[in-house]
Amino acid sequence: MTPGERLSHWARLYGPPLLAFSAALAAWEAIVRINAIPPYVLPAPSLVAATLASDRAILLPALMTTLWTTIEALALAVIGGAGLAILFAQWKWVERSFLPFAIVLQVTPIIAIAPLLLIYLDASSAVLVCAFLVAFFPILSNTALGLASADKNLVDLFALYRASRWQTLTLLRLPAALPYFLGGLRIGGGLALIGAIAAELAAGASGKSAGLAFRIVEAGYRLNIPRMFAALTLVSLAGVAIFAALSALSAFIVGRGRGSGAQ
Amino acid sequence: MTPGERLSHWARLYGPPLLAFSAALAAWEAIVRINAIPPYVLPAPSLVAATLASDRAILLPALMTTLWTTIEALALAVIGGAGLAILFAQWKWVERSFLPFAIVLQVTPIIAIAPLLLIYLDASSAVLVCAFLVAFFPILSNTALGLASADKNLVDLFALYRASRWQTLTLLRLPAALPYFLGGLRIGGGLALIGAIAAELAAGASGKSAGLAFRIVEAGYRLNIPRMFAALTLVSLAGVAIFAALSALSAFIVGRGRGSGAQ
Amino acid sequence: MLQEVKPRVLVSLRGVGKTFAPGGEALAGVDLEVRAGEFVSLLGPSGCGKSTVLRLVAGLETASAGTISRGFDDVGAAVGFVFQEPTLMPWANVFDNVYLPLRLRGQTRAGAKTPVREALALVGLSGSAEAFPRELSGGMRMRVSIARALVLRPLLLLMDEPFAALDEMTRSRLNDDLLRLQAELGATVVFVTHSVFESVYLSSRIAVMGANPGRIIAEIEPAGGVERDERFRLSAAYARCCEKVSAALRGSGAGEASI
Amino acid sequence: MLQEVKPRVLVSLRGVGKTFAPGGEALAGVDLEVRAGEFVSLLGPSGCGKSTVLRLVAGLETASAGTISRGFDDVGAAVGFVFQEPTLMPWANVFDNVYLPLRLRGQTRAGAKTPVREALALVGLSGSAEAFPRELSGGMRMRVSIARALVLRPLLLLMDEPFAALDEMTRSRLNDDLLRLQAELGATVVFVTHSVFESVYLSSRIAVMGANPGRIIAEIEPAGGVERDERFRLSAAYARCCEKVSAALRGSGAGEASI
Amino acid sequence: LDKVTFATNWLAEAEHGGFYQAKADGTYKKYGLDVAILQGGPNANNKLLLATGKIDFNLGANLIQAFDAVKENVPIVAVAAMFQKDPFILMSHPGAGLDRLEDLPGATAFIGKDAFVSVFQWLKTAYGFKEENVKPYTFNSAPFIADAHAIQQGYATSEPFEIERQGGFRPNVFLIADHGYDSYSTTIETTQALIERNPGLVQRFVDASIIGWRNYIHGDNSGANALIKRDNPDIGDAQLAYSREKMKEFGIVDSGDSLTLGIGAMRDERVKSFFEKMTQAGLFKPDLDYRRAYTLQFVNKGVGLDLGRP
Ligand SMILES: Nc1ncnc2c1ncn2[C@@H]1O[C@H](COP(=O)(O)OP(=O)(O)OP(=O)(O)O)[C@@H](O)[C@H]1O
Ligand SMILES: Nc1ncnc2c1ncn2[C@@H]1O[C@H](COP(=O)(O)OP(=O)(O)OP(=O)(O)O)[C@@H](O)[C@H]1O
Ligand SMILES: [Mg+2]
Ligand SMILES: [Mg+2]
Repeated sequence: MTPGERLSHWARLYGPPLLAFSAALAAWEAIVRINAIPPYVLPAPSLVAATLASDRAILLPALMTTLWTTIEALALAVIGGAGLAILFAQWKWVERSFLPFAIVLQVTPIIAIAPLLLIYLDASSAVLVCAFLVAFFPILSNTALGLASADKNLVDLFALYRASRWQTLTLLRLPAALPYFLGGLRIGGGLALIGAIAAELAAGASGKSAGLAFRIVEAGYRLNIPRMFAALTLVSLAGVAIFAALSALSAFIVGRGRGSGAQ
Repeated sequence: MTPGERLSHWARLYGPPLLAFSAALAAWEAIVRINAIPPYVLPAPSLVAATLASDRAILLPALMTTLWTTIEALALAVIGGAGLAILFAQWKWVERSFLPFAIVLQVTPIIAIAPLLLIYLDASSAVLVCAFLVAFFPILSNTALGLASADKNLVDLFALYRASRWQTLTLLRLPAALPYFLGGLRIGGGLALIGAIAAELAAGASGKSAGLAFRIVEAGYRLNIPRMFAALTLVSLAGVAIFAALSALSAFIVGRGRGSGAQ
Repeated sequence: MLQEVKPRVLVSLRGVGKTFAPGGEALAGVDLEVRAGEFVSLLGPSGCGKSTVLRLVAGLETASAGTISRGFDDVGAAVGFVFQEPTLMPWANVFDNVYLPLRLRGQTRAGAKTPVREALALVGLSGSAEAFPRELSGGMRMRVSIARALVLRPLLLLMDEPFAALDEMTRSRLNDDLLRLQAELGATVVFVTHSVFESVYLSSRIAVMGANPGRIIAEIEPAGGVERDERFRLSAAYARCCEKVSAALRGSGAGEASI
Repeated sequence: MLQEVKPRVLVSLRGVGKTFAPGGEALAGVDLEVRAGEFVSLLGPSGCGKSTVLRLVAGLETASAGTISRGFDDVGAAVGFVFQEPTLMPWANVFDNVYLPLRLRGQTRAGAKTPVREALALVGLSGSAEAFPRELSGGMRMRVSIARALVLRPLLLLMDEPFAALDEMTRSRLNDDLLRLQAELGATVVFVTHSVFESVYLSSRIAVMGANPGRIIAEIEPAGGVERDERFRLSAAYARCCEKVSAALRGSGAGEASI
Repeated sequence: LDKVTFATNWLAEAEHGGFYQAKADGTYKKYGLDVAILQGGPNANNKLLLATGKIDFNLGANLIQAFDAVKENVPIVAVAAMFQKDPFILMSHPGAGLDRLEDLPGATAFIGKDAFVSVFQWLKTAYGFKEENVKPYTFNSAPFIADAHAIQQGYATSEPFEIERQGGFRPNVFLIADHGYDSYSTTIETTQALIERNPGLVQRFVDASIIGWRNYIHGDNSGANALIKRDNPDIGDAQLAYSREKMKEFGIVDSGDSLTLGIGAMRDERVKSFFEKMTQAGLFKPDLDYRRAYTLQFVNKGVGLDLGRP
């Protein structure tokens, strides 16, 4: 590609989203200015950006706390979700015995009893548990779907060659499940983040080691709505970054194995 | 099948989960009794069951409120998620322009700014919006994955026969996406429920029209931990019921079209 | 003054090359002209690029070099394509799979009943209209795919080894049916096969391809204007032509590898 | 006292029936015995149940009626199966696909290099070891599948129309290679084909199947003890046998449907 | 020094000032105590930490929760009441026809869940407030500011300050304690077990805290404010000053009985009166043995009165 072609390629790829985003921001700014909406109802994006810059000393450490929780929760969700899916695929009776527990764990709003959790765990562990519970099920569910999607004829082939359970898993079911798993991972990434935020709201630490959720609530309490939006913007940016990173990871993994997934 | 065979079939199918569940409950009861754990730290399952029975007049209406929110949120998530996935599949530039918004919407913890939502919406709409936002992304993501999974050769065939965009969608991409969509739906069902609970925590109404989250928080304030667990049990049961219903729906839909998904 | 009026050119490939990955040329310098009403067979060793040529003709692949011009889109001619694999919709039964091309043209299900039934009868699957693809044998799936290509009574038929998975009797019956249909419709056929006999029996022209890179190494015209029937199969012209095609194939580099 | 010692029975089907869906019998009353060292071909119209018989023999399908006994598991004989479709792992390249059976037996990749290379050379794919299935032509995919079945040098080979997608020259070369391998290994082969010529050339016994329901309607033994080579192809015995098989096939109900 | 942990009910603020004061100026140390102050938060339930023995003392917001503890057999006892008046207020926009408490029941009310299940139940019976009008208050006053015809709950010492700064108007403030809601507030709670095992320790903590409160309200509180700001960096000096000002103005800490009995004072009659009001509001059954919720063993001893009042 010539530099010119590359430029137009990039423009075609990133032009529309950038345009759409800029348009949305401009509209927001305009609405706020024209209607003179007070900042405690809806701050203009310019004000949010200014706050982001001025309050970075408070917001960035909070972002780190929240991001760290998110990453830990996602890692646990991957291990727990994919691991459970694999166990389920190996032994039907394990699935029949433990799938109900997995569902119960997922749908039980631990967030609602976060105060109780604090009896047994410290605040950051409680947050981690809550965020994990929100993120693990999509990974479990999608991986299970993927493991079951292995080509029936290939399953026959493996049976014929007397492949062990383990071999069938590693050489056939896992590669077949990969695209599904990656789809679940992309869902789980975002969920781990909002799970972390929701859990911080319910059980998070306050003060210095507090995450972004606390900063949002605190700012709301102080009616510092621009800071609230600045914190929110950081969360959104973090979420988009997580999604982009996971998408890139997916593309890399699938690209390496080429043709993975569809023939 | 003879009645005897049918019985043993059912026993094999439902035996393990029932056994596992009973064992878990028995262990819980035993631990509470042996260590004489006071009910305000951890109530025994028997006490929770008794509370469930005695407080049903308070808990059941709250369950209905929460369930209704969940169902509405899930319905919106299906329409929004699947609809957006379809739009994305139809026009690449729509995807490129709006996928970032979808991600931002998903990862922005609206729950954290639920108080502000109350400026524009009443409490139940605010809760609905939050629950919707938690549930819609898995459906969007999985449906998009499914729409893209259509057999390349079949896509060629449709192109060859000059199928319109709409025809390719309805006759090829949608049927191919069905199993993925149903997987996303099962994930979304549970998420709509915990989304509803989390949103009720953040912005939900109190009093007569309150959902289960309020009852849980109220029980917490009033130190009525057995009722808290009873409400929590209801949520879990509701979640399991939603999952079972969606699984049955999946089985029915896939069964009707037989062979759908894998050849 | 009498002048032979040549039928118009439907497809023409000039110096066409196709490169899938940098370094590996699948096709190079392919020249091929297909005129209306012709029955052109492509013959050549496995992997020499026959399917690729067919896909290029159909416009499903773009050439890396050379030019392709098609004359069938503007006349709105119906195209039928039998892929090398059956390519059926797994969620639809046999009837619906065959109904697909009609459905895409807005035909109602009721109106499609007769053509679909006829197409299924042609391939001997009248009894399996309600079956789903995964309940069919390999050969039956391929026959569904053939029925789907024929149901539109297309003016251009592209067929990629359609009969390879069929027994010889079904195959030869379908050979005759295909010729009859072609004559009825005045259709043009581009046909990939590995059977020298089949190609000679069916074709008005045979393009023999060679490998590395894929190209056309010979064009042979079996006796024209002769009725295709059992008598033709026993004729000396037929045997001679088969021998000629086989000789051309031997020069193509087929079957050269060994332990 | 000299007595002919018959080789032991590897597989025996007695009165085997197979019903997939209530009402439709795919197979009924199939009796078939395969002895060690035999080369048995299954021939019959499309959809008559050849693939099903092969899958029953391999134990991939359970019979709805009758009994199947297998003598190969207890001797630990290696089994190779070429499915009717290539059935390759899309995420693995050609080398890894062929390496699979060795890998499942604990062979290291380094140790597998020689046998995999040999198997690929046999099917003429030495140059494509690094390619992925979707980059191959239909015939090449099938050849990978054949290489995978041969790489174990199996004692029982089940092959479902392995050569249908190959050109005649590759096909006839592989015919000879297959016979040579069988002789070398003393292997037993059960082979599905639609080619009468191929079956007569290859087999020690041909089971001709009929449809509705699938059953064996004739067993024919081509001249035994004769060297399989070009001379055999031109011999009168060969032609007679082909005629006999064709006649049996004509009675099987193949190709009966029509427009 | 005896190590004890005291948990508050919210992020560090002036409403906890006395405890920080005792820590900052060495009063606790003088009484042989090494006190760690554990901040509360929007969703913390420190009462349960107290019940399970993870902490030694807890700040009780009002007596309702103490009665609840009796009802649920949670062995928690209130041993002192640092606030004679509950700072709970209702606010309305000035000039919107909501200038008297009697006007408020018809307005949209932003009420938090904890207030909803306690004070608001009494407001219903006492003044005819209606549940239908309630919208959730989640410690964010923006919805109230945006709706001129709404009312909102708050703390006398806290919300009006930010509302005045951000909303640009001075809200009408109704201190419910002055309208018949006679709960004690900011009680010190501990377990029955600790009272029995080590009453001396409890007494020392109560006495030191009383002195801390006396000094926070009437003395130099800059040391305490520094500690508060360390725990809760977002709180500003203006807010802290405003809170102390309001505590003085409304006599939150020091008024009525405390003027004679000393800060922390409690009397049986007042608890009884409050319990009866709550019974009428339907929160409790009249036969509840509410006396188990508190003890007068550690208060009414005139501690700190000798320090005088500036
Ligand atoms: N899974 C299945 N469900 C229902 N019917 C099936 C199934 N598999 C095979 N059949 C039926 O069984 C019959 C025999 O199938 P089989 O694949 O054995 O045929 P075949 O002889 O191999 O044909 P071909 O030469 O076309 O491959 C067919 O009529 C087919 O429709
Ligand atoms: N998507 C692809 N990527 C890379 N290489 C490809 C791709 N498709 C085809 N090829 C290569 O192009 C060549 C021609 O393939 P093609 O399918 O046209 O062969 P063919 O003549 O139809 O063979 P067969 O008789 O085996 O079907 C092959 O060498 C194949 O490896
Ligand atoms: Mg091909
Ligand atoms: Mg078959």
